[in-house]
Amino acid sequence: MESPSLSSIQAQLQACHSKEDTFRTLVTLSKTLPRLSNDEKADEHKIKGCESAVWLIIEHNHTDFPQFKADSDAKLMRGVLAAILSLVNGKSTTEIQAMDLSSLMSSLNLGSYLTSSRTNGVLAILDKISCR
Amino acid sequence: MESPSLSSIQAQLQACHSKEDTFRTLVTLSKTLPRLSNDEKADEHKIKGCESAVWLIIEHNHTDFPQFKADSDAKLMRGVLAAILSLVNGKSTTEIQAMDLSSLMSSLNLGSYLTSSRTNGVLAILDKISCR
Amino acid sequence: MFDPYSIRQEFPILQQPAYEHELTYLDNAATTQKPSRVLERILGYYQTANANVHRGAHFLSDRATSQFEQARQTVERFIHAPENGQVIWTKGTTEAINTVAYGIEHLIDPDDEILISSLEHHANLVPWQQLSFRTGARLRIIPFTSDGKWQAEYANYFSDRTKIVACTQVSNAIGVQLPIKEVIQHAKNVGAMTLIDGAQAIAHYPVSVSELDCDFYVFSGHKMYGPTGIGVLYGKTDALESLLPCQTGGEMVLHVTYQATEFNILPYRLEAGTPNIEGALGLAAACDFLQQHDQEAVLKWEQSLAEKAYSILENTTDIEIFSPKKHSTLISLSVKNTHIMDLNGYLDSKGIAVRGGSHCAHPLMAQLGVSGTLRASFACYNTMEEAEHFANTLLEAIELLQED
Amino acid sequence: MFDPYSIRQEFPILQQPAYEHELTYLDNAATTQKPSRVLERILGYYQTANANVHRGAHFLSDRATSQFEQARQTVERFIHAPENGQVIWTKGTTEAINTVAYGIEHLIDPDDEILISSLEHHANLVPWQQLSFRTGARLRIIPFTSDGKWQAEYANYFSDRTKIVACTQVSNAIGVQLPIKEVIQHAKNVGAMTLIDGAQAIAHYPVSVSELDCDFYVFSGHKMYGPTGIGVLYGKTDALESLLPCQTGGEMVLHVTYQATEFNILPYRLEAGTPNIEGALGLAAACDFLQQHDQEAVLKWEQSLAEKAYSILENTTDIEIFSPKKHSTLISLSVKNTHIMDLNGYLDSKGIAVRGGSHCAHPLMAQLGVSGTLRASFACYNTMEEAEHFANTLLEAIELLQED
Ligand SMILES: Cc1ncc(COP(=O)(O)O)c(C=O)c1O
Ligand SMILES: Cc1ncc(COP(=O)(O)O)c(C=O)c1O
Repeated sequence: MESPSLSSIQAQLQACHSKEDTFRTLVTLSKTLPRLSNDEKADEHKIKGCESAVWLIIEHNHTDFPQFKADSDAKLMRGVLAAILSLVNGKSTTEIQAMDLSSLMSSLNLGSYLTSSRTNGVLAILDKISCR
Repeated sequence: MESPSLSSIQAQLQACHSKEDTFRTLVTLSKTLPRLSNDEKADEHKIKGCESAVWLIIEHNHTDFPQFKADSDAKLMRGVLAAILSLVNGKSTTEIQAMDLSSLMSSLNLGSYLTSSRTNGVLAILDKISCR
Repeated sequence: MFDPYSIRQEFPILQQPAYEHELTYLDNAATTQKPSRVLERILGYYQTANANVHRGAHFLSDRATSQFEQARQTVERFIHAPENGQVIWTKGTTEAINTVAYGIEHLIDPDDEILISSLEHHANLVPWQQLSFRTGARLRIIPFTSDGKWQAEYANYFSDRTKIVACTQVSNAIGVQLPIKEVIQHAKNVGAMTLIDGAQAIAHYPVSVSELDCDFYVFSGHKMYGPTGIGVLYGKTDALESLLPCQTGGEMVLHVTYQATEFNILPYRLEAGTPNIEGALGLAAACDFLQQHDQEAVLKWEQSLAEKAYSILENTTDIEIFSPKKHSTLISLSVKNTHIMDLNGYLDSKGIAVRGGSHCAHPLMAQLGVSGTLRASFACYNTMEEAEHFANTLLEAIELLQED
Repeated sequence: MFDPYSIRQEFPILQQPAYEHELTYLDNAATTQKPSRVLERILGYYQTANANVHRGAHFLSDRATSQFEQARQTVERFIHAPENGQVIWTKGTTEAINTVAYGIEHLIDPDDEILISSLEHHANLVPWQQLSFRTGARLRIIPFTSDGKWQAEYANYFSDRTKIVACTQVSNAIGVQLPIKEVIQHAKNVGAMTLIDGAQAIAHYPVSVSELDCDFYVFSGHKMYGPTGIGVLYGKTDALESLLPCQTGGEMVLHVTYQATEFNILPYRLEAGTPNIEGALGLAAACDFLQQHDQEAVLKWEQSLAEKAYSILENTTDIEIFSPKKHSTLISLSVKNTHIMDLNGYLDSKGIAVRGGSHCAHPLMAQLGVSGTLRASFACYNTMEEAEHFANTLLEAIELLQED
């Protein structure tokens, strides 16, 4: 399945008017996130502090445009990861460093899937993504 | 000055209808308590945990009727000591051991001069007096 | 039958919606809600009595001190402490356990052994582990089965090297009761000290520390309808006296010079600094709340809720239930091929609050062979409808999440 | 001029009588009263948001967690912490100091030196003394005069052996401010760590930890219009990271096996167990309360109250005043041939709450040559009439008690 664009993800999440809508949308989004291979799910790529397992890989490939890949064993988290990656994939390191990721995240209407930061470890993910 | 009797002390304290009355009565009572000599105010007779210094001596004199003497550097405490000693002086060890000192104390209408137990160390005094 | 509806009136928080649903609060093993009288006690304290306790000599400090010490006596009576002054106020269970683990360090030799069960919360594990690291003593784990049975001959574990045995009364992760009376007896036979973690028991079971005859018993206010930030370390007088204070400062001293400090008598010796006065009063009010109801009937009710959820779910393929069907006040389970946090998220979206995860018990999760469980835990204010609603919604969630 | 009468409206407790008198509460250095908004914050939390924080994933736990972490940020902003996560919740000042004194033990050598001032509260003395006993390091006392001047050449005290300097910002016993900026500078010159005890400063003075540039700054909620049972350990990130956690258990771990425990990141690493959530929220509300008023004007007012009492009393034979006439928010004194506790008792019988005693500062009392002092300490809600009433009633008490 092709990765949906940021604007499409934004539109889908914005259209959610209840926690149940958001839940279903994230589950749907989770299906768009390509799976990592078992090799890629190595401990070194694991993000600490999440209740679900999260792996995040940043490939630089000698370009200025890092490639982000992520996976989780939980669907909700895969949905959240799909949303996060849509914010940064295709952007240059300089662009990403200039982004205010956490306020961009808030604009995604993910509600409490972001506030309980220690539960889902989203903060740790953003930290790693922000390339600083 | 002669030590007033328990019943006179009880009457005086019972007649107090305000904290100020009790204050003045205790100051008056303090004058009835004989001073200890400097020798008697030895560290071994000092009660721990009082904000004012309190010394308490129990003389057994080979009789079954212990003699209690006490002093303090604070007048309020001397008044309280006069009241306490009136409860036990002249009584035999057996009688004293059978007394429920803390409820007897409560009956003296001393109010909060007893409740803030750690401030004036009354509990520690009663403990030592109760001869157990 | 017991009537939870009248009790609910005392809990204003349960009357509010969660999103567009009614709130179904089934996360009581994490923390309970507080009845109005606990809140009124805190409020009343601040509106009529607040002062620093003990050292003052004025109208308010007399009031505050006597209310504070009465609260201690209320708790002492609540757990049937044999003497006054055996309840030490702590921040919670965790601080109480740490106070003991630090306080007995000076008594521990490198060839001593420290025993805990395999069902412990991290709070009753990590402090002992760190103590064993500091002293060289060996930390040994008594392997209990998940239904609370001795897995091995206890004689293999208890010996004259055993210095202290720390064991939970009820597992927070899987709700099972451990045979603490036996544990305490075995410990006594070898002359070891005992600490019982009552965090999960105190809201449900009548507790008598004099009957148990353990050296230490610990629990948190917030899990028994009381406030956060307050808990209890009960100890036998000589056991408490053997502890080196882990915190020093005001209140816990009698006399201080630059060269030496003389510590105060119990219970103050183990209570450095200004205590959590409102917390102590709130906890005492929570004891009153618990005692005002028929504790036996409440317990039966809570167990019947867990059993109801159990019977709805037990025959579903893919569901594995770790908590006992009977005599548990919670249900704890996992679902094959479905992530706990996804189930948790779906239930939440329907206003149902449960807890998914490892419940601060990583080694127990490893023993069970799961990374976490989903736990619904019941309190006196939960209704049969809520238990059913939880179970049925969980079935819905499984269907939805296993769709593809 | 500043108007305390409108502020008094926020403090219901001040409206009640003490015995048959109006209550005159001048024991604010022991603990302050709480404005309604602090009580409403606690109540509101329990009525709409209560849940255990961090690990949960449901409606209430999201609310509780975000309110709890917002409270942390409120306090961080209040003291101008340079980064987020530098405020650690503790039970109070005492626990905060103990956390540091325990946490740096692994960094202390027997030939190191620990410096404190001669004006410390036991809370900022006994933990360092006990640390020196445990490590063999030398505890050295910088002798300050009672008006806050260096008594000796500082060079005699600060050296490359100095490991940590712990100093109070304001003396609780005699109200004097210490030159903490200089103390911190001298400490930095020799590479020593610094801890400032802000317990008596935080309710009166604007505090910027980034300007002070100390390693640690500690204070209690209950002395700044907040609840009991909550306080703050602020630390620079690397300073906090150097601390070994003195309590272990839930919340402060990332992963636990029987063999090893991986600790969590800051601030959680130093916050074992369920925190005092209501306390944190109440403390944040107290910061809001303080910031809503003109802090400069409040301070001037409080100082003018102390100065008024000072000028009424200063020319009385037998009275010795230990606090400064200006720039103090309290007055601390003794009376020749008259016991502090008797004066205290008389004032109390008139409804005036002050504190008599050694103020948890035995060595300072020895330095002053008294066994205790009588202290009236002022807060934003005290009036000029109260300051005068205190001073005049004290004169009455002296007359009465010196009668014979
Ligand atoms: C200067 C100072 N430091 C420390 C403390 C101890 O504070 P707490 O009892 O709140 O821990 C106090 C309180 O009396 C104080 O005045
Ligand atoms: C069995 C058990 N022990 C200890 C604790 C720790 O309690 P607290 O976080 O209140 O200190 C808990 C709480 O989750 C528990 O369930």
